Amino acid sequence: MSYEIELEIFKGPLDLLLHLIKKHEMDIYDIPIAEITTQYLAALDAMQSLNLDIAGDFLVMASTLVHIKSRMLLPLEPDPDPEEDEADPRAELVHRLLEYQRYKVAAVTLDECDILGRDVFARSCFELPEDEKGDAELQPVGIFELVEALRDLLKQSPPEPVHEVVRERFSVAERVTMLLEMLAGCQSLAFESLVSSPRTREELVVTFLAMLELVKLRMVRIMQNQRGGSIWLFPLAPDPARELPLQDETFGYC
Amino acid sequence: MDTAELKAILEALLFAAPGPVRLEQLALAAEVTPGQLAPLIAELGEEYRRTGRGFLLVELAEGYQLRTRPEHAEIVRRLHSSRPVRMSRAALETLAIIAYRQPVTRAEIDYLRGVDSGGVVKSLLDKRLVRIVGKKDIPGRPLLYGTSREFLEFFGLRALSDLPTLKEFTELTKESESLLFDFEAGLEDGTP
Amino acid sequence: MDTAELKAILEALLFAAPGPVRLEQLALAAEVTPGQLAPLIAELGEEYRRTGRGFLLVELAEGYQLRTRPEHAEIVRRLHSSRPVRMSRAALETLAIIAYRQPVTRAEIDYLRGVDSGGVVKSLLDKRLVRIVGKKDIPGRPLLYGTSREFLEFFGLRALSDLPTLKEFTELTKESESLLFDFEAGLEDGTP
Repeated sequence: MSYEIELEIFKGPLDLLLHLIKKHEMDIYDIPIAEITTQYLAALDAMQSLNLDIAGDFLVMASTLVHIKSRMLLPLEPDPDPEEDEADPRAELVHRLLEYQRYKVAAVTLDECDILGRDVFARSCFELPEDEKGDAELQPVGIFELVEALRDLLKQSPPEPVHEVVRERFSVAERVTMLLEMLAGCQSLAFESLVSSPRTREELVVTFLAMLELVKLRMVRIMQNQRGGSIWLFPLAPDPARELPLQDETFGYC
Repeated sequence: MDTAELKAILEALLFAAPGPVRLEQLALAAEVTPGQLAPLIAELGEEYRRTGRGFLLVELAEGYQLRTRPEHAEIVRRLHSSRPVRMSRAALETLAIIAYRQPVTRAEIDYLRGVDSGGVVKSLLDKRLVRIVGKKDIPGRPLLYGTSREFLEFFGLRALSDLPTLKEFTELTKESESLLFDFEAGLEDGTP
Repeated sequence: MDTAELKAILEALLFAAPGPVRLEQLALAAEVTPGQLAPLIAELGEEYRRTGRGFLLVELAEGYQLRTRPEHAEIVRRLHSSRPVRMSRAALETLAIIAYRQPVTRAEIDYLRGVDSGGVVKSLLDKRLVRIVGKKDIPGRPLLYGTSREFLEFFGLRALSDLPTLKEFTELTKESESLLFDFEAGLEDGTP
């Protein structure tokens, strides 16, 4: 019975094998592979009868054992390469078992440390508020936390895709036509006077673009007396050769 | 248990307590009666005052607590302000989006996070973890953000290609997350 | 500033710090040179040990911290009314492999343990005891894992070089058997 209960604590096939080898006092360098295979499979049976979920890893090891066993049964073939030692089919398994034992013992050594929160306690200071401002040095963060932050973000249902459709109230082409009309009867115009009040950002931008287009088309010259001062528009004589139908496409605003 | 040992225990309890502790609680933990402990608390408090230790034992409405001396306030504050700060959740999220979606615009970051990220992006730019890598060829020509060389240094990466892909992560987290720890008093409580 | 006052300040700083503090930070806050402070830290640590105080001054993770004595663990826990932090054997084994073989891939861990370790690695990442340190330059570029600063803090180590030497085994030792027996017995009565 105790044997069956022990089964629950095996952390994996290597663990179980180590246990079986010790229990039956086998020589690790000369494991009786037939016997250990029988023992191992019996252990798996016992686990199954206890309705323990046998992880695939245990089954992989079972097939490894059977494979080694079959290789040991084969007559030794004449070595094609005498330089190379005929490897014992068990060699890798022995190596793995010894290596695993190292880390099992290392795990115990770690467990013997004075663990924070178990053996020793530090002051339970409350966390200082997170600080965005200032040039304070940042604590190191692992890349894992970065990815976890992204994953969490992506897990939350993404916000409803909202497509904001703004009705276009001003077109550059319309504004160019309007500017030409306004300039037709005067010597010069201040840029400010072209924009209705109260100004909207959109109207301001479109008017500005219209002005630049007129400059490009050599229909207007602009002047500024000082930095930050008013921009003045002066109409120029239209060049008939360059006259084009004024559409948005003409300017590349689509 | 002798008095010296009981005093050491009392000190340990007050030291590790997350807040003021009542006499009864202390006695219960130390497995002595409150009557045995009360004079020791007074003695310990007197000792701290007399020998000029780094902290005092104060009695508050809710119990006893160790506290640094008022005259050391400025020095303690100096230590706190010089300590590296933890990156905020918002900063981490924003940085993650920039790292994985670069080059990316503010609008895209805001959309993914569902909140305005202007302040956070600014702060990441100030900390040089993020840099402006260009302008997007769409109306308005918004700025494009990407990570910096300092970003790689901060996370100990050789190159951006060292960033784990989300797929690699999904594989890691797919496993049943069994209870591997009892972490009631773990890193969280012990060392914030 | 005289030595006694500087010691009191040092104690106040260590007492009020939310985690291990580096010598330079302590010196900066106290407005003295690290050279002036270092001998005082040693003296203070020695004093704590000698006079049987409630806490010890330990050097870990490139800094200094006050911590309660291991012999008071149970009493302090009683006050916190928390169960002790326990790590499962799977977690400890995985941590040992990562600590000693770092940087190491998931495939190497799985091979050494003989079982799939994805869930355990994820949990260790969550607890910040383990971190991703890059990708291995082999086909598939698998992630490489290593231990974190929190790992050192958690186990009370100054540096990775403080880890006990990994024992080399040429046989299945009686020593390991008895060690493991005690260990497993301990686990059985502890784990829920």
